[in-house]
Amino acid sequence: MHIGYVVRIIIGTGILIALLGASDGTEIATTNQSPEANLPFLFAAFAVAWLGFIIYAWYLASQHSRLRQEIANMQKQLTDIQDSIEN
Amino acid sequence: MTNQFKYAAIECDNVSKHYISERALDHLDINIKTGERLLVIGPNGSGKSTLINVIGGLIRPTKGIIRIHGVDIHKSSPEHRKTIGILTHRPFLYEDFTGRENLTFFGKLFNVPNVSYRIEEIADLFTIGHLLDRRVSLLSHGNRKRLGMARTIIHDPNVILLDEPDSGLDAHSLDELGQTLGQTLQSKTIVLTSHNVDWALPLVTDVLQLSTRQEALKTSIREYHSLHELRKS
Amino acid sequence: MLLQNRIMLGLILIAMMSALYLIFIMVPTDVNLGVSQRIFYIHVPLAVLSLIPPIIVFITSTLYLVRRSPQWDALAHSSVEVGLLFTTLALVTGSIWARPTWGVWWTWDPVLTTFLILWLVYLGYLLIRSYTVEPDKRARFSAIVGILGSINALAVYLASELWRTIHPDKVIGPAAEENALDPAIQLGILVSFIAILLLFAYTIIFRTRLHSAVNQIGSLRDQIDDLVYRISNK
Amino acid sequence: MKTYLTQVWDISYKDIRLEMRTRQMAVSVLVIVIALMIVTNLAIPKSVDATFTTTATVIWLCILIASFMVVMRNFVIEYDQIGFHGLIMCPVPRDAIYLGKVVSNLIFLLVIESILFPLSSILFDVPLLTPTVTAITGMATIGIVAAGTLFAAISVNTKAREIMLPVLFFPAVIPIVLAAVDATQNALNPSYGAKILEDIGVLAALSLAIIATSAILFNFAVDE
Repeated sequence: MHIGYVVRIIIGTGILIALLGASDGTEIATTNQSPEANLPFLFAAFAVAWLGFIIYAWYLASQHSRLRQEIANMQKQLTDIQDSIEN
Repeated sequence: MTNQFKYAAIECDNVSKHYISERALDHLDINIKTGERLLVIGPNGSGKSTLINVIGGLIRPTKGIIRIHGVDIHKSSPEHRKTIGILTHRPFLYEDFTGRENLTFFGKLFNVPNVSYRIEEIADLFTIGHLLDRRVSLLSHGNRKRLGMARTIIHDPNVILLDEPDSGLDAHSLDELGQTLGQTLQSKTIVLTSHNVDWALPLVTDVLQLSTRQEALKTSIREYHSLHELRKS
Repeated sequence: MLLQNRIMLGLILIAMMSALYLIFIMVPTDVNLGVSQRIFYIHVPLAVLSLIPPIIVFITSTLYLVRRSPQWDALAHSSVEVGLLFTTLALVTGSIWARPTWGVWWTWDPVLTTFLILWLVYLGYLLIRSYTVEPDKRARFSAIVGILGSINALAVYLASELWRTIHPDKVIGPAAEENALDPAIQLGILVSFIAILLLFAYTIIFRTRLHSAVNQIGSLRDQIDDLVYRISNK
Repeated sequence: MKTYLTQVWDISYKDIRLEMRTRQMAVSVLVIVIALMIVTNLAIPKSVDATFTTTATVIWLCILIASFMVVMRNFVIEYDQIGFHGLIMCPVPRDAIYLGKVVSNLIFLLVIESILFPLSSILFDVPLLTPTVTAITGMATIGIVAAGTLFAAISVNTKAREIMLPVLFFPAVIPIVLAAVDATQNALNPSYGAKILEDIGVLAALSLAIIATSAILFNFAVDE
């Protein structure tokens, strides 16, 4: 992975943790409270997981298309040179 | 010792070394017989230094095998390194040590019997006796080179690889080095690179011309001269 | 290749959707922990799968050092990258689970410590790759870091086992006792595990494909160089 | 076997002589470590019941930092002084080079520790100069140095050598540092008794495992 992405991931994780830390005032449901009280946590967990997958998939896809583009360019270059040899 | 005569001293089998953006060596096949002295010439970037480093085992080739006396150097035991002496543009000396300390250290690791005697002997050869007890960091470039040369042959190797041993040497030291290569190391297999072709040609038996575009061309010294005449006329 | 891709993606989609259905609609809410217990359905598969990359890395790195063939290096690198993603997500989801349950975001429990170290080791692995220029050295160095890193993860776990653990017992993992859980919960965990396992396998395979694309570019460049070389010789 | 050990010793003796000649490393590392010790000592609030824990933690933190600097210097010197490729060219097995480096690093660190321990035993008012603490220190230092030497050989070859070493080295020595802090703490505690021998055994086993693995992997690290 390009180092820039690693840095971005670390910064992103940091921001996330900071945001979660900042929201520390959230009421925490104890056994006696209503079962829905911890809904924000459930939402946060799933949001983080899906975001992680999507960002990584997006990164892979963009790399893939970049590489495919490069391969296509080089193949074109190669056939051009071959043509120029034959002529 | 039998290996020494049964096999070529140095054998490069389809050796390529590609750096990330350039090819230093490309499908190089050469055989260097025992006792042969090969001068490697070519423009900058043609892979002269790379060839020396690859044969010496300091750089692993991208493809191909190098055999010294029939043994693949990247698979041989460390003992096999005793047959090789290598001098690159850096002398491989510890700068905070004196010349004598450096030579003693390397001599010990090469298992040279009677190291202190051998050091005196070599110092005489290169007339560096007066420099032996100075720190390497205080020596001039040329003197470091001479000391590096002494380090290269301290263990009396059969195959000697020299990358521009003449650079930075004055006329007198050049003569001295020429004499050493020509007489003292007469029976050794030597590969050397040099930009100073006039100085180096009389010392060698064969010439390898490397070039960035063309295939490497190995010729005996006589063939080289006749080719040279041909090109001139 | 394209068809396989689509089948794989379709499978992942189906598994994901059924996992979501099970997690949010079918599975009963935990009496003690409330809805936050549902985090487990995503946290546990992530955490369990984070433990697979170290094993792959150890094996492939060793194979690389012995055989020196780049495909092992590619596989090791891919699994470290995916491993980093999974470990990060496991740590974050675990932390979000811990806050309502234990009242803290983080605790120095052996399992958590191991995951954090594993995360650091993965980062170190990726850093050494990006800081080493020559491809051969890069592969060798990262293989060494990979081998030691995966041994280290095990050692960290054993070392921190010396202190008492507060991580819940693995009742929800594959080693669960049979009657410990509601069948709906078991089904939920199983389906979401399969969904995330498919995702895991697919990302690793896709990542190694990027490596082979890079290799293809290399060999195309070689071919072009060869042709140019031939032209200039004429 | 005898020649192998001689080779190992020749290499470490060379490092020691180089250091004796310049004395660059030992002095600077010592200054940094003592400063670090003073800072941490002042920063941590004193409470009677936690003295042993604090002392053990501060000492091992200092040793960790010192070992990081020592192993780095020892390889940077090789590359700056341009001797290392000469060393690789010698008919010496790679693991002998590795062990030679480990021995010289170990000697440097033991010298630093022999100043650090009496000093901290005065500053912290804790009896550190006992045979058990010495044994613990020796065993753990071997393991830390063994891992550090391998990682230094790798990171010295990368673009950002000073950054790469701690990134690789610190996570790798966590198990042994944890074990060392724990054992030191126990050794200071008189009621812990003879169980301390078990701790020393664990440390010795860890160090042995690290040194064996690293010696094998070093062959690949310097294979040009």
